[in-house]
Amino acid sequence: QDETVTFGIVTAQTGPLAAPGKFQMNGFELAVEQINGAGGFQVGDTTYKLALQVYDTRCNAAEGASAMQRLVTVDQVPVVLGELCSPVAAAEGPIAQDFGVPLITTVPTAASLTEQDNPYYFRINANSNQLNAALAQYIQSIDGAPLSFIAWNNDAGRGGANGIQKLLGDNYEIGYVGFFNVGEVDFANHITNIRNAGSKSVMLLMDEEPGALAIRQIRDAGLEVQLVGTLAMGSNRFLDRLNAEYLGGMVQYSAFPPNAPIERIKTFSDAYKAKYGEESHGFAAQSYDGIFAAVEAMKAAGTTTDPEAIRDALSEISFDGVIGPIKFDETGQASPPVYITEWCDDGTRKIIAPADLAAECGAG
Amino acid sequence: MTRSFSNLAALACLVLGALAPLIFGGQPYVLYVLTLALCYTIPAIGVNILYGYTGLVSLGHMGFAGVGAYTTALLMKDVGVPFVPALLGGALAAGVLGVLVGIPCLRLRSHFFIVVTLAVGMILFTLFNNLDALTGGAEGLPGIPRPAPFSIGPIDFEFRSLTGFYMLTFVVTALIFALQFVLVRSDFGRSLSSVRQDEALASARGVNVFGHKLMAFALSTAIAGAGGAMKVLFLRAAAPMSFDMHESINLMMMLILGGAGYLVGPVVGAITFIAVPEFLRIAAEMRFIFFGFVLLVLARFAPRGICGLAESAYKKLGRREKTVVGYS
Amino acid sequence: MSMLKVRGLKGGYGGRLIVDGIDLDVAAGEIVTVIGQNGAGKSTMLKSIFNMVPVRGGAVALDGADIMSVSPYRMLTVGLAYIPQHHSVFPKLTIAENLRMGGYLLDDKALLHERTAMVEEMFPILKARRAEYAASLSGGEQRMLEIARTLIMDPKVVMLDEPSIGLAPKMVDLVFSTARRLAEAGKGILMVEQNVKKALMASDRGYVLELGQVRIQDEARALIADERVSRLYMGVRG
Amino acid sequence: MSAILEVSGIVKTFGGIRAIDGANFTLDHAGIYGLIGPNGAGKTTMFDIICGRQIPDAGSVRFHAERIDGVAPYRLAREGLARTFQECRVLPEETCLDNVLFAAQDKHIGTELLQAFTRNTRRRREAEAEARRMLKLINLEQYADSPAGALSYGQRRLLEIVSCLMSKPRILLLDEPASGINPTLLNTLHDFLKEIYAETKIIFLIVEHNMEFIMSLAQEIVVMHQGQVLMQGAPDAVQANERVIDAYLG
Amino acid sequence: MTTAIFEQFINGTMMGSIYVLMALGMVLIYGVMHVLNFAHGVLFMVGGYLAHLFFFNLTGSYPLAILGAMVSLALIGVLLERAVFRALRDNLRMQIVASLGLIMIIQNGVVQIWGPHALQMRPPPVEALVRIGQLSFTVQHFVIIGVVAVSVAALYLFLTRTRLGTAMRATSQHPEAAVVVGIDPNRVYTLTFMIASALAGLGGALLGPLFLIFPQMGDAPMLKALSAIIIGGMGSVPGAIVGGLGIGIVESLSTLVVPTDYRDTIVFGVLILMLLIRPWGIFGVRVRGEH
Ligand SMILES: Nc1ncnc2c1ncn2[C@@H]1O[C@H](COP(=O)(O)OP(=O)(O)OP(=O)(O)O)[C@@H](O)[C@H]1O
Ligand SMILES: Nc1ncnc2c1ncn2[C@@H]1O[C@H](COP(=O)(O)OP(=O)(O)OP(=O)(O)O)[C@@H](O)[C@H]1O
Ligand SMILES: CC(C)C[C@H](N)C(=O)O
Ligand SMILES: [Mg+2]
Ligand SMILES: [Mg+2]
Repeated sequence: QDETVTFGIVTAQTGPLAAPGKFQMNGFELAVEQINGAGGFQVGDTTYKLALQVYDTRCNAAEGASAMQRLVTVDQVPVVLGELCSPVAAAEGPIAQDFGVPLITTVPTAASLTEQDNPYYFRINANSNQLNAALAQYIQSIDGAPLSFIAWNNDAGRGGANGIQKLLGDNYEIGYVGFFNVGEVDFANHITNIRNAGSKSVMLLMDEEPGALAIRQIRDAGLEVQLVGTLAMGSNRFLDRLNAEYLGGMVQYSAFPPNAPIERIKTFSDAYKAKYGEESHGFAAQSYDGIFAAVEAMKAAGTTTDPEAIRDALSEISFDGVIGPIKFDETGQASPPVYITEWCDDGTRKIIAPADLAAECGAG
Repeated sequence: MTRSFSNLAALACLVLGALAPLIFGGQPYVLYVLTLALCYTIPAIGVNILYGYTGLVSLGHMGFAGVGAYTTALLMKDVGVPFVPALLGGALAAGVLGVLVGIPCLRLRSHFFIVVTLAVGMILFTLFNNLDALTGGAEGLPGIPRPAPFSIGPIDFEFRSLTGFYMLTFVVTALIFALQFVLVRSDFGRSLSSVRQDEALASARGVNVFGHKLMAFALSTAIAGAGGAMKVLFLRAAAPMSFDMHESINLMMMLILGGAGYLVGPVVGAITFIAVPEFLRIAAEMRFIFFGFVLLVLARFAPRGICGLAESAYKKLGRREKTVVGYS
Repeated sequence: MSMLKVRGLKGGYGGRLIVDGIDLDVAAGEIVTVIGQNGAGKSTMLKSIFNMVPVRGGAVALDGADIMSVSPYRMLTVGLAYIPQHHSVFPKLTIAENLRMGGYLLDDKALLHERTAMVEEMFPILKARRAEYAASLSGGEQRMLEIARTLIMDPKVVMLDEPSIGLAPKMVDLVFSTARRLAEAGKGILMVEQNVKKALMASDRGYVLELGQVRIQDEARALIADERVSRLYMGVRG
Repeated sequence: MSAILEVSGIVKTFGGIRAIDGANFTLDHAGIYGLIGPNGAGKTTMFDIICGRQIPDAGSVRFHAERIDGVAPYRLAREGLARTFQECRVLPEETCLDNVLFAAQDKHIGTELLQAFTRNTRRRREAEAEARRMLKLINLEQYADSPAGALSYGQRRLLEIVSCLMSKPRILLLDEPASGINPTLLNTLHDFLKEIYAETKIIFLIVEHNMEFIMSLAQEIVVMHQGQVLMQGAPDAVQANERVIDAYLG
Repeated sequence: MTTAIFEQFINGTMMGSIYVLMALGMVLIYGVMHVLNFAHGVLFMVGGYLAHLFFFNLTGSYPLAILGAMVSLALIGVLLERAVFRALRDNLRMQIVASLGLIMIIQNGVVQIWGPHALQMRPPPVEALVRIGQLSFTVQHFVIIGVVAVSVAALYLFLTRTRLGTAMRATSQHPEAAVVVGIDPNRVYTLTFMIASALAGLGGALLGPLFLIFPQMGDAPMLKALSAIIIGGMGSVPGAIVGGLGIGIVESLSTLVVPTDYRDTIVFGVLILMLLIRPWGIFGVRVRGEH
């Protein structure tokens, strides 16, 4: 007779971030399905099935905190995963600490989240410092100055644009920096400014939906610039929104190139595609790995109910997730690789960084 | 509004509020939701003074709450100011901004004033979001400390635990509620009320309409500032999204739903508005659809808010016929 | 023959009966005035006849046909017109547009033109200022416009609620003489007035309303002569 | 001694309309004054200007030799200038008693706030007794605790007048107090105003279309026509004046 | 710089046209019924989704899709007026509550039906480009400006030249008098909601393809339209037109000189300034009795 362990999930099911929330949930659900499909997981002598208790946070700090509170006190889950928005994670972290329940976030990027001396806070995805470092390094390797930005006026966009500028240093010529609110879709004014600034390259720090629109508007306006995008822009879904001629030559960072010739990525991508009928997504992969991190920690701790022990185990674990090797440092931050991929003219992608994982068209 | 009803309701809220930790001691989640509701009750009281009594609509009040919130948070986090002066500082900052906005804008006709408050709210949100160096920008401001513990004689007070912080929020709310009580029952309150009912008449009777509006606006923004401060101290993180236009509109809704112009309207409204969606969490993606229907039903059947509904029930119960209104 | 026939009319707002069983008749060609203390229910009575109060009962017939269940906005089609106590012109429509709205229910364009022409002839000022906003008219002229507007539908009975309120003495005379002209044209006129003496002098018959019920009804001349009526309702000291 | 109220050369236009076109008149001594004139003559606008609700385009208003045109209404009210409105205004949600009490209260924000924290129940009770006495004078005492919005039209007018009196004005402007009021009740009002005048000798300026009422009440009448003052004089003289008859009385 | 100004002027006019459509609907509803319909933005959004549905699943023709969206929205408008707003006619407070309730229901309902991801549709006018010098615009830009201009003209003629339109204005000015002359106010209210909703639907069907169709697509236009009707003088149709266009153009041009993350600050700052200078709105007239 099997026991069931319930993980708490905080995510956006409604509101403006419901779309990325969906990817996150897909990752969680795929992991649960696979684990349960394989008969569950073994801790000590007992086999456990996995269940999720999901609460909506709408990217609202108060809602996130309420959901967190409810998970740790009413549902009494041993571990909580998820979240999309950094400020919400910032409100959830202290509750995790108060009640001694580990919180593993899988999407928020604000670097400050793992700088709060909160031993119960873990982050599986790369934070903005890590992402920015990889991007800055790439940008310095090409002849892209002056560089312009179009970025979401939220945690991810502002964090990226400001961070990369800082890393590039004062000597690097920046053309124009434009922010837009989530939900805005008219980039005409940014494009005008980019043209005026004579930019050679443009960084797009946003999700796939505005991203596709921005690229189309940039190309329709006849701007010949090197485009640099985010992980949301290296997918077939993205290609569907545009067509190959718009994308050729564009590069983007990626936490997870779905077609990389790496076994674990292939397996994940295939499973994802089989279940959801579309190409997998970085948020899904990060979230998928989050579940496995929690499960691994439970196995190592030998308990599914003692959050304290699970936390200790989490800080020690080390395993290969689909996004890369998972190991948390003393602040609770993992260091998955950050990839740079480039669109080929035929609508496939190649991996150009990190150098040791580089691969040809069709691999990104 | 009958006084006996209002007084009774106020008393009931006070007693229930004070006893909540005993009643819900074993249910931290309930206590949590109550604390959050109190954090919204405070700015809702501010809006009640402004809208319920003076008749001015503000769609940017959470912006002022945000000013109080960030001021208090930064004072405590970066400067190390203790709780009480920091809270007062937050309220003061919001109130001063209220005066600065009010002086040019309160002379505008009422619906223009609405859009000005909307605009000010948007502008404040933009500042919270964009002034990365000061407010932490869009990534939010994590790590806001809770008030330091202290002891009076043998009794220790601490605010890290849920119960401790609940009691603190309760005391702050009760004080502000008392302020509301004293103000609206005074000559000042009567003057505000006259401004709402008929500005021309009020000024013909000697009410400095602008002055009274300004005073009401300043008080109300200062109170909102205190509420915002309590909210971020409770969440221990500040985020621009916590003070955006949607939150401002929600605040207005809370009051209307609870009953604008009733002493306990803000309390009832905030609790309803916070608790119902929490209760609906079980409905997952459908919860705001359900909540929307709840709002439609309330709008239809509680035209003067929940307090209005309760008041008519109370009157029916009492059946105390007052002077018969009619012809001679 | 009675043109407007009201029997046992009751009306009020949310549970309170203000009008409590009124019988009243208006014949073609006569002016009937209703008087009473403030708050006696006179306005409410007119609104009840016009089906504009939430609670009502009794019977109302116009020219023999039962109109109890006719919606207020259909009343004009059956021939009953009503001019409320407060000004009711459309302030930011031109005078011509106001008249056009008076004929809102008229689909026959030719007839509309004919009636508009007739009304404009009756009130020359309306023709002279037809392109101006109604708000630019003086109080008395607005009353004229209100009356003119209802005439486009050629009603059988016109009800006026305190037509003289706020009008200069000259204007009051004008309004009452207009009422007389309408009566002479065969319409029944039902007025409510606080300008009691002048109104009764311009009327054929009168009713005294008290607490929502008819107390006295008589020839207008007889009412003026009645010592009690003059003391209680006309302010004659004695 | 200077005049109590002196209106000189007032001009007020709205868009193209010259509502007041150089009106002059003076109220020299205490008394009950009438202000009459055809619809649209500018009477209400004149009231609005005297009370500070409208600012004249030209001209001046002096009250005891002090210029008051353009001064905010609430300041004038505190100086003892009270008025009623043509469309009759009361606070509909307050009880009649509160309406009267409200008129009497000191409305300086500072005083009000001080009062909020230091309630003086004795003074409040005194004011209440006075208010009830006033309500009784106009037969409204049984409505003291009903909301003013539930009163009939005439009663509301009476309440408005009493409220004004309660604020102990030095001059009271009444805009058509008799309109829509039953003649019998009007007699009560007539006597009441006379009584108050005899008692307090405050100045009344009354706009009225009811000739019987105003002619028997007022000692002096000002006639306005097309924004100007046509004449000023005793009631008899006014009623006999041909131009007045022509423009107004008919 | 002049080309940039020209480019932004065209963009601003295009967005302004959309605001005008929204503002006209809101001003009609406000003017006639005194309802501030915050739910107008979600009707706009539904217009986008329905256009998508009609385009891909039913007709395959963009003009027909627009028409379909407008007609469906007109019906939805009728339904909303009858089922929700009619009972709240004199209760401004509860109208606000109800419209927020509607926003929650419709916005989340759309996510339930179509999912949270933004939809895209690319009818021919969005694909085709017009080149002016070194600038290029989609044909849709001009389609939007043109369609809005025609709709505004049609609406204006309807309001001033027809019996029903005059009745609408009459009812807005004096509802009681409207009844007295024989206008059925319920019919006018239903008609008003119908027209306003259809205009919102038209807006969504026009803008959706140019950009994206997603649950929050109506939020910003609603807010801008609200501001437009307020600066236009609340209840004035010409005011709504000038206000909407003005906001669109100011917002676009402002981005040439200030950082875009302060764009709303500029727009709303200009708004506040304007109100301080002309406290009665652009077209509002000061009327006695208002304060
Ligand atoms: N809309 C309403 N709701 C509730 N009560 C009302 C309403 N309108 C009038 N009343 C009440 O009904 C009674 C009669 O009012 P009505 O207006 O019919 O009086 P009236 O005879 O026309 O008086 P007046 O001469 O002052 O116009 C009054 O006591 C009034 O308070
Ligand atoms: N705010 C305003 N806007 C436009 N016109 C106005 C305004 N106020 C008054 N008027 C106009 O000014 C003129 C004088 O109006 P006022 O109300 O003073 O007349 P009145 O003598 O009080 O008339 P009544 O006896 O009918 O009350 C009228 O033509 C009126 O239409
Ligand atoms: C797409 C968004 C959910 C990104 C998220 N705000 C982050 O912090 O990375
Ligand atoms: Mg009446
Ligand atoms: Mg007047």
